[in-house]
Amino acid sequence: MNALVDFYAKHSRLVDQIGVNAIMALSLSVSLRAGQLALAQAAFMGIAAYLSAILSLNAHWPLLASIALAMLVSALVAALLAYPVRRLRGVFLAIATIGFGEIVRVFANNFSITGGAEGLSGIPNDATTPVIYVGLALVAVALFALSRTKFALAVSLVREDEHAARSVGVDVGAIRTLSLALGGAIAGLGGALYAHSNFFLTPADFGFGRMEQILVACVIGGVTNAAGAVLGAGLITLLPEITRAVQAATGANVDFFRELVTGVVLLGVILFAPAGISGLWRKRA
Amino acid sequence: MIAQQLLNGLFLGAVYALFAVGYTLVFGVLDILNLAHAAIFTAAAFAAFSLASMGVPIPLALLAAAVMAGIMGILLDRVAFAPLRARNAGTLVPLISSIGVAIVIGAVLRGIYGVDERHFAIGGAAAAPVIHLGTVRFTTVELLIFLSAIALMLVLGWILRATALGRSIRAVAEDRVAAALLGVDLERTIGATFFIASSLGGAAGVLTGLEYNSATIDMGGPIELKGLAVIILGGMGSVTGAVAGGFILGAVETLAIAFGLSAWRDAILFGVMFLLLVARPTGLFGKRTLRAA
Amino acid sequence: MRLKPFIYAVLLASFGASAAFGAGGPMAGKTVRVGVIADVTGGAGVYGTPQKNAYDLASDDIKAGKIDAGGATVVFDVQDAATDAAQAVNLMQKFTTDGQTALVLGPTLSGEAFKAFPIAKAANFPVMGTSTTAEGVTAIGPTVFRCALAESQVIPTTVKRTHGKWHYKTAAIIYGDDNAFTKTDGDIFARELKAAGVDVVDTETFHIKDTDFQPSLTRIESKHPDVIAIGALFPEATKIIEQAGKLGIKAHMMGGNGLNSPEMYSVAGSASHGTVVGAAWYSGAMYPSNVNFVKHYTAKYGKGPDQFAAQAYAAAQIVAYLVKNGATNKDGMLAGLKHVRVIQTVLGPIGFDANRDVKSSPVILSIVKNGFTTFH
Amino acid sequence: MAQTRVNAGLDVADVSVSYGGVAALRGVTMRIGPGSIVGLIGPNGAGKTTLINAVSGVVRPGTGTISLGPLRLDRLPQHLVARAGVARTYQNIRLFGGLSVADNVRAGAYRLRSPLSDEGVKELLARVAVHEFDVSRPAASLPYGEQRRIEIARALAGTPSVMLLDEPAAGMNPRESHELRSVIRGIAQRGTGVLLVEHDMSLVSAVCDHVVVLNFGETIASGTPAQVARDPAVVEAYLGTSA
Repeated sequence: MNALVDFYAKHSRLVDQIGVNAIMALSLSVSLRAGQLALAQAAFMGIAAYLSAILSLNAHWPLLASIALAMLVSALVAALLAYPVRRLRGVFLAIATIGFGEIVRVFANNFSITGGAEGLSGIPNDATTPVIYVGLALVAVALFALSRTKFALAVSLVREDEHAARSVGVDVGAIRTLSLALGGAIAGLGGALYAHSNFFLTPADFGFGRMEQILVACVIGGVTNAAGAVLGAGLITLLPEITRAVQAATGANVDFFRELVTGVVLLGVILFAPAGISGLWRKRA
Repeated sequence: MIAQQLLNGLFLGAVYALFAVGYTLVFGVLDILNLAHAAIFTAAAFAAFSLASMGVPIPLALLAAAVMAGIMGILLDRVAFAPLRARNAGTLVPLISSIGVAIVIGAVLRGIYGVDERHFAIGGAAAAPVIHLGTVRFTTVELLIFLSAIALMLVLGWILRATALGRSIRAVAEDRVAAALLGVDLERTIGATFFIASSLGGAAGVLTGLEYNSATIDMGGPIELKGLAVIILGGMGSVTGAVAGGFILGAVETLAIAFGLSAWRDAILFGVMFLLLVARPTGLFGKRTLRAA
Repeated sequence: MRLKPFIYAVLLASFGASAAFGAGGPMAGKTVRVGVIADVTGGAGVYGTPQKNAYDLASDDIKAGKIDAGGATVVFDVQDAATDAAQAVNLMQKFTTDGQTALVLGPTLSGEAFKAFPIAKAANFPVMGTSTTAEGVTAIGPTVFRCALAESQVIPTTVKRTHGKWHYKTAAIIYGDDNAFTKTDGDIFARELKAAGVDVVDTETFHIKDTDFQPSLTRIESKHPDVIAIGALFPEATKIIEQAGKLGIKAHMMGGNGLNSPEMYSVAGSASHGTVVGAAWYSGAMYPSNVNFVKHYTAKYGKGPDQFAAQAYAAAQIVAYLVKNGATNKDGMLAGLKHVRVIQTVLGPIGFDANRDVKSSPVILSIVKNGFTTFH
Repeated sequence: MAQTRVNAGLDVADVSVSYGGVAALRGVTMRIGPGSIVGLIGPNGAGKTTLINAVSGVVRPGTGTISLGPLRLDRLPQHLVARAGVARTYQNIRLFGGLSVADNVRAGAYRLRSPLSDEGVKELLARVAVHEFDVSRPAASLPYGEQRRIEIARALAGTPSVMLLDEPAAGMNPRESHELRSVIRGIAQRGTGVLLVEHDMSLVSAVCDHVVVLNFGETIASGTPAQVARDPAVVEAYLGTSA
């Protein structure tokens, strides 16, 4: 127990980062499960992060209220984005949504309310570890509950074959919009928690690099189940610190060692476990 | 000013186009986004720098670096894509493995070259003799870079149109199964596609390095995303489209700045791309039907 | 623990070169650990690597007695944050909770500092930024110090001095709008130029890592400004100046700390000559420790130091000074930093003001062939 | 499994469809009453699949109406046509390949209020003559003939008023094709109207009450299988070329 307390005292930030990254990976998994390669999660995260931070800083909203509104707005933006991209699929959808993310970032850079590139500082650090993990647990429970509904069936039908899904009465457009909005709401939660556990926001926090991180976490964990997303986020968040420890232990005093190991691990996981880490575990079970 | 700006856009667009044709070729043939393309672009710039600093003449260094990039492309395919292709892993998983390869290439380059920006001994294009033409000015090296990019794209066009390899590539891009039935050696054709695409990407890297007299580990970052915009503008998988898209992007970027909107440059760029995708999901030259993920 | 009293003296004598105490100093046998967070890899690796180099050199110099740390062993535990704010945060937590580290230097970027320094503040742990020059960094808390001159301390003097000499009426500003450092440059140049009665005829922005500035420069040239103010770090600044030369732009150029790198003249060549750079450090300054620093750094790494390296080395000199005066843990460091008046460093004599910002005067430099000279 | 509404039969009235100016259907009229089996035949490219697409809402008719009792279908999006009780299969099977057999059948009941039970799944599979196997297998892993029948089971799961079968016997062996006759008769016996597009004339003759023959998008004959088979226009346009 003492060891655990000591570990937490030294690594609470890392623990929090894993929680937030896991929420982000889950948010992406929602649209991936509907077969929509929509890569705007970092943008939704950013919108929610700035909104909740501004609500706290300027309007002194309590944490939960600012999270709730940020989630709502983020879901709404996602639902609105679904309309113009309704005809796009696969890589086309991916690129359009990446473009949307870049546009959001440029706006965050140019607006004075976001502080532009100089950032927004002094955000209350009130998203503590319990808050973050209660949020993660709620998302996981909600997704699990949803997995037994008709909505989840429709989502899997849309992923498998949109045309055949229509032929059994699935409103494909509505399911796509709903899954994007649900992913947006979860990304909104992740963004708000990020803002309230990092003191400071800058538009660069929500660029293509962030999107890549979320995507990699989600895919190497395994898209199709919640545990996978959490595992993937855990691995991606821990990897820099694990490689740091390995580097210290082996005395591999070269700057590029950690980067190299990260790339090799990523490649190894994806080549030997294309269904993600959770897929490996499932196969054996 | 506008004449000079259009010329600026033209020079910029030529390198964008050269980078994007390789990007789009791989997409056209394999339906995957190769996010390691920018890493190979960077590796080639460094290779050319090394060769040039050993006294190899620049045109020869360009050629050698492009060939090396092509070989890297073949290796990239064997390591990151071929095993997944054999398993029908879809479009998402190869995207991730290409990110993995990009990280590895970056780490190796960092190991070899460190973090410092590398400069060619001959100096950048801007330092070369200036040619005045009416109200516009450009340098001899800028002109040579522009002409090299155009020449390489013409060579690609010729390969695709007039050679047996080109016919195979087009057949595989059209319908992989049918091409195999017609006797096209799929793996060989895909390997050749990666060689061509990567050597063009590598040449774009060398020309970019020469143009700005700079090779850095992260020089591929900006062009990676802009390259996506280019291939979307032109229509994914369309080589003609990628060339047109490159020049359009160069023009949009330059004109956005010319009209005093530099702060909004990237929003305009991606906004144009987004609107075009919404209005015409297959791009300006794309004829392919939309694909599911 | 009670601290023994500090000797607050202005050490005009060469503090670094002569080993006043050597291995047998008052702190002999003691080991002090200093945590360093630097972006050795990633996008900011080009700034973090010179910092790492400087700490390695300083570590050697302390061992060799060239920097006097009272005979103590000072360990600079340089950790790479890989230009990832999350890693900077984790490192800050690690250093502030490991029970061994006495002070944290870095991180490299202001954006990382805004996330990492509040952790130090909460732990009442002393930290010192060496390159985090954005406004508001030291305001984070009473344990946050900075030995780097902020742009707000450098650029006003730069504008005043250049205006006094060139008497320009119009100016254009070009700055990076996606980075706290260069955005601050742009804002302060705009404010100071306006205050000097200069008409800012055009403002252009770019993104970090951009390479082609010709469209912006072409637009600037069409407005015929007398002077161009550059808010950039050296990788972009060299290209701006080189391309301005090609476009035949004759306006005077000036910039801030970001331009204080040997790359400016070695890369941009003759196009850079005459560019005025307001900075915290002059590589040619004749302080003995600076002369040695430039010489040894160049010998060890094959290229001259830039300002990132100089400020990191100065931080190491400050640490050595505090250690020599008895600071071996975080409380000692904090108390020492609060009481420092003036320390001789490669940046010249520096101290801290009431806001824990560095007290020092900027140097205004001009680029000449193969180097900088002071601007008169 | 109660019907969700009173089945009044499907009426196709004077329907025309064109693709980019090329007419694929011209003034086609037909009725598929409850419990009746209507065959739709014609040479390749005659417009058979276009008619199925028009009825199921995939393409919108240029003129004419399609109605299910009082409900106009021709202006509804595809998913609402399906929800109204029009089910279909595809010439090239479109199962949800990555999902299990059971989930594929359950998907067919999407329009109903309550999901299908495991027993319901088994019963439906039995009705299409799929017996005794692991319903948790991915649908794509099954042999072609079985996939065809599972697609029919999926369509049946929604208790449709009208069922559109697009070449259900294609790719089936003679034994399977023979089994299919009783499957189709069984569907009609429960009151569902069936539109059967098929090349296998023995199947059409065996199960259909009424046959419509299309050529170049137009109805060239209709009647009982025997009447149609004797029609000279049909012999010339269709039977003559394929027999």
